[in-house]
Amino acid sequence: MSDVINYAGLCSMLHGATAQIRANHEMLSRLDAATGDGDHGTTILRAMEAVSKTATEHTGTDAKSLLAAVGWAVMSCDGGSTGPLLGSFFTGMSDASDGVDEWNSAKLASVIESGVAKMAKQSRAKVGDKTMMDAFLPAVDALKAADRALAPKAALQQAAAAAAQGAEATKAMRAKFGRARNLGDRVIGHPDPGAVSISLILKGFSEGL
Amino acid sequence: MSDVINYAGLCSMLHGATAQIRANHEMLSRLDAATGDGDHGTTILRAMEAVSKTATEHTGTDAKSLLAAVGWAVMSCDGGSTGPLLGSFFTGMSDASDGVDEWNSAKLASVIESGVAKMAKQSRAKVGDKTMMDAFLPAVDALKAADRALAPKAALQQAAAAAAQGAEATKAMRAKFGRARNLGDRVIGHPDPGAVSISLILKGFSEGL
Amino acid sequence: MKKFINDPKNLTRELLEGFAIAHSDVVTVKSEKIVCRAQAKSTDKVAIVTLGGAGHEPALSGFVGTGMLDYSVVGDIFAAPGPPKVFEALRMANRKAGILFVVLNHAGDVMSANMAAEMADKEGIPYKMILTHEDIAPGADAPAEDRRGLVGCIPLYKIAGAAAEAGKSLDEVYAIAQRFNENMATLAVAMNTATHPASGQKIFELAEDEMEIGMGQHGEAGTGPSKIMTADQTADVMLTRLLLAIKAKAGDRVMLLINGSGATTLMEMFIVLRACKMILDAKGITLSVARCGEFLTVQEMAGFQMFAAKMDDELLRYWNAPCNTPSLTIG
Amino acid sequence: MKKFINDPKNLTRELLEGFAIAHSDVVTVKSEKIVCRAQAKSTDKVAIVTLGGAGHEPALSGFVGTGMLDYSVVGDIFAAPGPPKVFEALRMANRKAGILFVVLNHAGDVMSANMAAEMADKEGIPYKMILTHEDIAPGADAPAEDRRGLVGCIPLYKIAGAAAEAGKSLDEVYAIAQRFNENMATLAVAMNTATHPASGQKIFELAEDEMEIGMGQHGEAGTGPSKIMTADQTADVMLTRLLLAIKAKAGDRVMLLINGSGATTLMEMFIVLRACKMILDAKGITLSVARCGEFLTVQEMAGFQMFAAKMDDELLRYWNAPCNTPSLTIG
Ligand SMILES: Nc1ncnc2c1ncn2[C@@H]1O[C@H](COP(=O)(O)OP(=O)(O)O)[C@@H](O)[C@H]1O
Ligand SMILES: Nc1ncnc2c1ncn2[C@@H]1O[C@H](COP(=O)(O)OP(=O)(O)O)[C@@H](O)[C@H]1O
Ligand SMILES: [Mg+2]
Ligand SMILES: [Mg+2]
Ligand SMILES: [Mg+2]
Ligand SMILES: [Mg+2]
Repeated sequence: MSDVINYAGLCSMLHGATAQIRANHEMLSRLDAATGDGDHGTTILRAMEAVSKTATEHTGTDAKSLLAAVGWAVMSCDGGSTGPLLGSFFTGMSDASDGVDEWNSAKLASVIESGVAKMAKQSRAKVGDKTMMDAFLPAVDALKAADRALAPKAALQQAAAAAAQGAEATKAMRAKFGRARNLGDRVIGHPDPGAVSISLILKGFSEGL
Repeated sequence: MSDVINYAGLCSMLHGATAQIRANHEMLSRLDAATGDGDHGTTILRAMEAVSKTATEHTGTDAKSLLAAVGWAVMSCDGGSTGPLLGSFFTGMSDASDGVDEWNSAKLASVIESGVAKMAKQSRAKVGDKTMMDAFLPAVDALKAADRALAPKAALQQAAAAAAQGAEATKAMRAKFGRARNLGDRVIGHPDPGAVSISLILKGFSEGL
Repeated sequence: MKKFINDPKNLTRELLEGFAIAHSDVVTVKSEKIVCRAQAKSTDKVAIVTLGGAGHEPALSGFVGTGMLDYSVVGDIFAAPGPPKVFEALRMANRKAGILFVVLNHAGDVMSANMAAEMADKEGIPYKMILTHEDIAPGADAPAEDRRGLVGCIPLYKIAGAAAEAGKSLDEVYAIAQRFNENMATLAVAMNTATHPASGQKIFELAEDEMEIGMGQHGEAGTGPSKIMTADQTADVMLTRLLLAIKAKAGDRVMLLINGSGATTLMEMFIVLRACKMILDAKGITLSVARCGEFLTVQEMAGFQMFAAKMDDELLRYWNAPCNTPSLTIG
Repeated sequence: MKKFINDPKNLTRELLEGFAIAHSDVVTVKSEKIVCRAQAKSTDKVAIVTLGGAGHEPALSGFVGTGMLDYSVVGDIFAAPGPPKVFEALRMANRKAGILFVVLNHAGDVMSANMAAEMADKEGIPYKMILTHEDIAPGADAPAEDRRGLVGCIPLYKIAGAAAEAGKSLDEVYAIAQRFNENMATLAVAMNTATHPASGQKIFELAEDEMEIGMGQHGEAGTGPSKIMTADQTADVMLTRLLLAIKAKAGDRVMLLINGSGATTLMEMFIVLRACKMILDAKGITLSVARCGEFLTVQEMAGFQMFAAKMDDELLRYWNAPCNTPSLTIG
């Protein structure tokens, strides 16, 4: 198990995430049908297909420019709020991935933290608001807390586990953002589709490596 | 049983017809729901209420001016085709009721024949076309064939019977006019609401006397 | 019934009152059911008069105003106004220049119009009657009385109105309108029924997977239900029949209207128009005028009327002439 | 699903193609989803730019043209366009005179707008952003982020557009638009649901005898269902709340729009407007502008948005100034 992520590794991380969404988009739309308007699976799949397409077609071999291109491609998907949110995540990863082209666990943590921080600016949601942040924020904490000796793949596994827990926890929540917000108590018992997507994306990252 | 109809008799003839329609308008709308658009009862009731209102309020005591006013009032009802048709009937009665103000059976027959003739100009329908004419035309024949010694009330009873038979016969017909026309075979088995109305109006005429 | 109304008895009066409030600068309502211009046209120009039932808003009264109608006589919901009202309007419009009297081919309208016309004859009111019956549902060569007057009356008002505004004589206005009348065709399609706002009853039924081409303006049956088709297929079937009916060939110029019946969205009308344009391009026919919108509706019925007309320089000039009415403004 | 469409994937592209065919004299579509004027406005005048999802036709792009919008960026059905497209439009509109950037308060729109604005800042493109959030369903004094942008953006385009046309500076145009923005309020009511044209799903459910006041533009729940009321009762409940929200009192002048959501007929809108007029008369408030029609729809949803704004001489002058767009022409 390699202890750094290079450009090729980054690409397979991204493809791994897309694979997870491809396998689960119908389930994600069903979840959104319960708490929103039933299109989240379609939207997030469109976004992740754009991620893989960009990774495949990108010329150049540096993480920074690839992730910038990925962020731009995701934002170009006309995906309501999902496009800007997920797009900022990748753009934020790009911002932090300057110079260094071989990421160890520490660097990976800081890159993902920067992505989530950028997304948080648009999101304004905290843990407990029943959004993607309920998966992302615990994942970042897990990465930061992870043993520095741990290989990136293992660190990502812990992050994905934390995200999955966070997504599971959204079942108990009322939504403070998005369409689910208008449904009040009616969404209690249903997990937030966006949070589930994020946990799948992180799972895909680790499996891609 | 008086053997002539004077102005007062004419008025009660008209009120008698209205009474029949008042008692049956819901049934007539149900019939129209099967063969048309379900409003015939409402329309014909509106027309006959206008007839009675005019008969009650009319100043002057000659049949000609009363029937002209009645025809105008009926035509003013905005009743699709029913207004012009029934309106012409009364206008035609007015045309023929000149001078003579006491009608014997012969005069009554010619007055009603003139009304139906005027209506026929607008109608263009023949017996067998599943319209009001299927009630009116046999009624006119009955009046003309009626024994001249017969009192008007009795003559009208025969006319009403002939009209009722004619209306009954429309059950077997396909419609050549009106909305029912577009329904083709689907109206077979249903009597024509307009024909039924006319038979009720003639029944009311005789009962009014 | 799921409509924002009060007592169904007052539908026509109340809607006309609201109409007059919304458009007081352009129209006024006289003697309860006669809609006319706020500023009357000079009487040395031909007047355009029409009649028809309510419930088809914005038709017909939404087209009263400069460059189009002078008088519109309104009946009850889906029911023609009575001859006396129509006669009253002809009297109001009476002028030496004469009246073009536009009648849609529906039994009640025709009877009221004919009887009003007889009355006008007695008073020597100069008019010419034109009957629109451009529906091709029963077949383009079916007898005229079988072919209903659909949305085609509205572009006809526009063209006749422009000719009248231009000071043409009654004979000239009639000739121009009649030429347009003979070169136009409409075919309707319905996908969902509508509720009669007075009776509360559905005016027809269609299965969940069915549509019906040829459906009339009051739920009169068309050429029978068929399975739902895509927008492109529907446009192809309908436009092909229409182009045949107006004998349009390569090099010709046509006007197309996609007239929404009520619940069909502008989004869908645009998608249908796009399909029509591709068909016309393939045939080498020029699309000189194209409009999507609700001109003559059937309450909340889902569906549309596709209208096509063969145009020439003069007809195009009159179509493009300025008009200012509540529901059509060409500046 | 009962709609005249083709592959749902192509809805936006196809409808914009048809839109451009119907209105080629007024608009063109650039880089697939940016609608702009056929003849660009002189660059020494402030440009008006907006963005929003499709499926609300004629909104928003139906109001691109002389006197109103310069650029409208279209997203997918009910989904905001992505920041890059919006930025592209801001670049196209870029000019010394500056851009008034009108954004409706919906999560996706606001995120895209903010990110596009950041990009514009980096390039030093001069603009001012104005956020419409005139929905009073959550209460007139609810926090701004809870109040959605509804039909009010459209009269705002008209007034800002007229001020820009008149050569006002960006600060002036912004000030005028903001004054209108602060004096307007909208309340929506729904009676029947609509079908999402891409997913084919109903966007909400209402019982046969129910309506819902406060229903949003995408089926977002309102103040809960209530039994169906008459037009007069509905107008009373809604207008009373709106007049309170804009603090209209005797002697004031107001604009009213009755904006049909899709399946609600012009007949009903006129009946509702009539009721509103009676209420205003009783309160001594002047109805200076009244319009009924479909400006911003929600597919074939039955219902309407009632819009009210307090007007003054300047706002009225800009409202009445000429404009020529596909869906609003003031001569
Ligand atoms: N402010 C926000 N921050 C983070 N995530 C959000 C926010 N608003 C919405 N979301 C996420 O978006 C998801 C819905 O996405 P999607 O269905 O694609 O968009 P839409 O709601 O426009 O249909 C929700 O499940 C939620 O996780
Ligand atoms: N040309 C005609 N001649 C005689 N009667 C007719 C004609 N056309 C229609 N009718 C009568 O009108 C009746 C329907 O009347 P009504 O329902 O009031 O009018 P509408 O069809 O406009 O709703 C039919 O039952 C038929 O008897
Ligand atoms: Mg969704
Ligand atoms: Mg969505
Ligand atoms: Mg009927
Ligand atoms: Mg509509």
